[in-house]
Parts: sequence; C-alpha cells; structure tokens
Amino acid sequence: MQVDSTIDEAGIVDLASKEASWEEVLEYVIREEGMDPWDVDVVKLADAFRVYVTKAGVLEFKVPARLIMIAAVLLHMKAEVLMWEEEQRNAAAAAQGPPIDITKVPELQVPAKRVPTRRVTLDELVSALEKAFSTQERREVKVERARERVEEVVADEGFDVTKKINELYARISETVEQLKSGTMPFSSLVTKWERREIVQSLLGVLHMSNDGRVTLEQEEPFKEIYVRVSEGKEARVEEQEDEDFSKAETIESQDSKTSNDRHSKKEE
Amino acid sequence: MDTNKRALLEAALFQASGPLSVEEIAKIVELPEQEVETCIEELILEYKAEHKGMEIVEVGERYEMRVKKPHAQRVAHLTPYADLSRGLLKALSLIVYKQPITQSDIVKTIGNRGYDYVKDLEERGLIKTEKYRRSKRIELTDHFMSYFGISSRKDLIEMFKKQEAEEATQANTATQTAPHPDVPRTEGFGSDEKTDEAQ
Amino acid sequence: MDTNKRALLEAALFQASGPLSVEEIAKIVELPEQEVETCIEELILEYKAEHKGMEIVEVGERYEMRVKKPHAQRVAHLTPYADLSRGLLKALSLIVYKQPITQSDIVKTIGNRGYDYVKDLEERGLIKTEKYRRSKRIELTDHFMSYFGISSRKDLIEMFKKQEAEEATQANTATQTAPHPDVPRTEGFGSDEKTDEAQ
Repeated sequence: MQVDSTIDEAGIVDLASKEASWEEVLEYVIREEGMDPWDVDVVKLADAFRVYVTKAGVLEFKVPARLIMIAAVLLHMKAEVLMWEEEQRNAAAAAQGPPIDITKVPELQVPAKRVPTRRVTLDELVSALEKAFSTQERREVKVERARERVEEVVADEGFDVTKKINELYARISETVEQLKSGTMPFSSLVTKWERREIVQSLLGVLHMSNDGRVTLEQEEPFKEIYVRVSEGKEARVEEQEDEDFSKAETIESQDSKTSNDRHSKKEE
Repeated sequence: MDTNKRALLEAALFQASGPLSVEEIAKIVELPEQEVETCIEELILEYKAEHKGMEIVEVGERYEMRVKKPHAQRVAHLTPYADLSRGLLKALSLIVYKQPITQSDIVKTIGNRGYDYVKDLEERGLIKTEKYRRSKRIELTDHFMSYFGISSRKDLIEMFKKQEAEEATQANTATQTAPHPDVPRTEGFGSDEKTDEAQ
Repeated sequence: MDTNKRALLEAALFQASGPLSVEEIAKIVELPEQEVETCIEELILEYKAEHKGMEIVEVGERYEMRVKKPHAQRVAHLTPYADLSRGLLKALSLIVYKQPITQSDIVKTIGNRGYDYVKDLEERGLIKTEKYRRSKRIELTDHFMSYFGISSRKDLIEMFKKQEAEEATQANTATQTAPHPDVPRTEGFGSDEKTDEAQ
C-alpha cells in the first residue's frame, strides 16, 4: 500500500497530542491530508506512540485515550471491510441461475432531459428545522440525564475518596495475600451491590490503578473486573496521594462515567 | 397581452417538468383558453428570434420550453445523469433487462465493480435495494421511470432498436446533425470514459 | 454580444439543474471569462424587464436562471423537484438551528455526507464558511435570507417557535391536521433518500 499523503503514523500521534478529539484527528488526516484510512498501519501507529511516550517526560492521559480510540476505529473499519468482502463473496457464490450474457443486454441511453426545480418554501424549511430541533433535543436530554445520574453519585457530600481508597486498599492487600491467584474480583470489593456503592468503589480502584498501586483487568466489557496488587507497590502509602490526585482528576471523571454506565447496565 | 400574465405564462413553461396543455396554463394565468392560445403564439414567435437559446414547441397539443436544437448538444452535459459512466450504464441496463435481479447476479455478471455500481445508482436515486437472503434485491425507482421513460425489458429493447435505426439513417445520409436533447445520447458523448477504462 | 453565443449562454443557464460558474459557462460558449461576465450582466438586465417570467441571479459567484419570486408560488406545483434535496435541507436546518456551527459538528450529526452538503450549500450561496481551527465555521448568508424572504435568522427561529407553540396547542386539543396543502414534499432528484431515512 502506498501513501501519497504527507502525514504518517508518527504525524497522527503528534496530532493526537494536540487535537481536542479523536474524531477531529481522523477527520483531518482523511479529509485534509488525503490519507486513506486503510493505509494507516496500526502496528506502526503503536510503535510511533511508544516513541512518543518515551520522549515525553509527562504524559497527559487524554492522549493515549485518543490514540487507542483512533487505533480501535481504524482496526474496526478494516475488519468491517474484510468481513463485508467475505460475505459478498459468499453471497455471490450462492446466487441462483445461470450467468447472464452481458453482450446480449441492450445498452441504456441517457436522455439529456432538463430537470426544472422549484424553490424550497419557508414552510418546508421550518418543518425541517423542527425535525432537527427535536432530534437534537432528544439527544441532549439523554446526555443530560446520564450526566445527572453520575453526578448524583460522585457528588455525594459524605463521600471522601481518600478514605475510600485506604479502606479498599487495606481490604485488597489483605484478601490478595490469602489468594493464590493474586487477584480479586471487583464485585467482591463492593459491599452493597447498588449504584452508589459501585461507582464509589470503582472510583477508588481507578485512582489506585492510576497511581500504579493496582492493575485492573477486564476481559470483556460489562464482565468482571479483576484487581491485582502491583508488585513492589505495597509499601507505597498515602503521602503521595494528594499530588497524584490532581493529575488524575481529568481522566478519572471520564472513566467513571463510562464505567458507571456499564455497571448500571449490569444491574439491570 | 398583459405584462404580468405574459411573465407568469413564461414562468409556467420554464418551471414545468413536462409539456403543458392550454387548459393547465389557463388555470395558472387565469385567462380564457383562447386568450392563452394567442399569448402562446406570440411567445413562440418571440422565442424564434436568433438570439434566444430556447424555443417553445407544441408536442401533441401541449407546449414545452426547451433548448433549441443547434445548442442542445453543447449543454446536454448539464443535465442530471450526463455523468453516468459506461460501467454504471451497463449495470443499470442489466437491471432494467433482467429485473427482478439481485446484487449477487450483477456481481456475477460484471464482476466486483458491481457493488460500487449498485451503491452509486442507489445514491443517485435511480434504484432502490432491499435485503434479500444474503444479497440485495434491486428495483427501479419511480424517479428512474419518469426520467428515463423506461420501465421494462421491452421498453429497453424498443429504445435500443429505435436508436440503432436512427444511427443507421444518420450513417446513410452522412450528415452531422446534433441530436435532439430528448433523443438518447450516442457513443462517445461526454462523460467519464476514463473511469471505465481504469477497470 | 454575438447572437449565437448569447443564445448558447441562455440555453446553458436554462438547461442546468443548479447554478453555473463563469468558468463552466466560458467552457461551453468558448469565450474568455471576462467576456462571459459582460454577457451575463447584459442578460441579467434583459431579464429584469417586467414582461419576463424568469430572472438570472448570482448566487455564491455562480449564476442561475429561475422563476421570479412573485410568480414562484403559482408555478411551483409544475415540478416535483425542489432545488434542495432532503439531505441538503436537513443540513441547512441544522445550521439555522445551531449557528454558529462548524463543519465537524455537522459531520458528527449527519455523517460523512455532511462534507458534500456543506460544499453544495456554499456553492448555492446559502451559507459561507471560514477556516476555524481544523474545521470550518459556517454562517448563513444574505442570499439565504432573500431566498426564504426573511430579514434575519431571528425571524425564522421565531416563526419556528410560533409553529411549535401552535402544534402544542393542537396536540392538546387532540386534533389531527393534514400537512400544509401548498407544500409539496421536497424531492431532490438523484438525492440520498436512503441515507436520510437510515438515520
């Protein structure tokens, strides 16, 4: 695959570190740079990102999030194309009847007819506007409701995230020592399986994971999350927490939102 | 004739997607039919002037405004489907000829490009598709019928024969006349031949 | 201007399904662009005469022949095709509703077709765009206002709100009203019906 465009995988990583959203990065790469998304090598993209991480002293967490999204979207697109082609091949093979002799088919001639058009009326515009408005409104209401639900839980006045972390960490260390596998399921950390408790516990483990004190594994979305104490991190205690928190703040609010959605789904 | 009515009559002929009867015009301009006929006669004469690009013609007791023949070929590419490539036309002909037909049949006949053709034709509103087993069943749209004036294999063959006869006549008289805008286009006319050769 | 060229130029404006650029016209009439511009100016003046039913208007640096506004409503029913397809109208209403809006916002809402819609609407002079960060910021033009016969976007939003309020009242009284009789369904030819309905 040749690439005519001036941008390469490293360029994409560079863009992702500057742009506001992954959509804008992809849009720019495809529309403005004329790069065929098919030509983006996801492996090279990962390599370029590794180089970027090594070079960058401080890592902003939004950047990897954006890049993972970009790589995932590209991978998904490629998979879709391949699957579609496969499906079509099967369908073509299954087509009924003998092949048609195309030379026997008379060729259609296009009439050079003019197509007169009339203006769109103001009424038509207003009703189109109405449609756009109601679609937009529905979308906004949905987002707003989801946001409110999360805020309600996160902004619980009695909730102290530091306290929660200490409490969770103590329980994790204690339990994991007894377990041979070295991991414990997140669900067993949640004392009462209801939304508030789930979100607050998840916030806690996300903070710890962000600090590198634990690692989190989830094989499939909506399935169990496994918590493992990171090696050599047990000794690390609370002193550092405050400064680490400020760094983690931004990414945490986003993550907790999505996780909350997943878990509330699980509840249902 | 009243200036305003004359303008309205002209506007109607310009706006109409097909020939208009005196009756229809009379309704629009709110004048008795006889008066309308007189107005049209005047308009026809006016448009006969050499500097006018259009003409008003009578087709089966109806009136139509259209491009004058000598200019027709030069502006034919401005019509909506003048840019259909040979490949697309071939696919479209196949659909008319063999309908009902599925996407897989098309691909079997003209190769993998068939997928793109079906997608393109659908986007242009000439065909519509519907999921059928593991493929798509293809149908012609009303818009296709009204624009191309073809609804069946029979129509297509008839049009094809007419076309061949015309070409034979033209070849015999060996005169180079520009085809009428309503007459199906002939070989090598405009469009993107290149796209097809690239296949 | 040469009689024949003038006729050809007029024929081109008549035949085209959308506005034409000076460049396109120049290619057809085989004259330098500057000369074409002079010809068009003359033609515009000629068509301004009261007895003419059509006018030639400049939209976004392109020229279009269309029915004069005072006659438009009386002859609109003669064609099933609106000059803006459903998709274009959708994009346009989104712009009216959300202005100021960027091209990426539109693409986010209506998909990749959004790029084509923005380009088309700009060519028709209904919107103007300006580079803004990595996207384009879109605004309505004066031509948009005159096309719909309104003086500001505020008027439009007000109209829309009024209609909404009316509908709310109607919904309360539980009456089912038929759509406005004067408004035929927008049906841009060769448009992207499928895409729209799929959303």
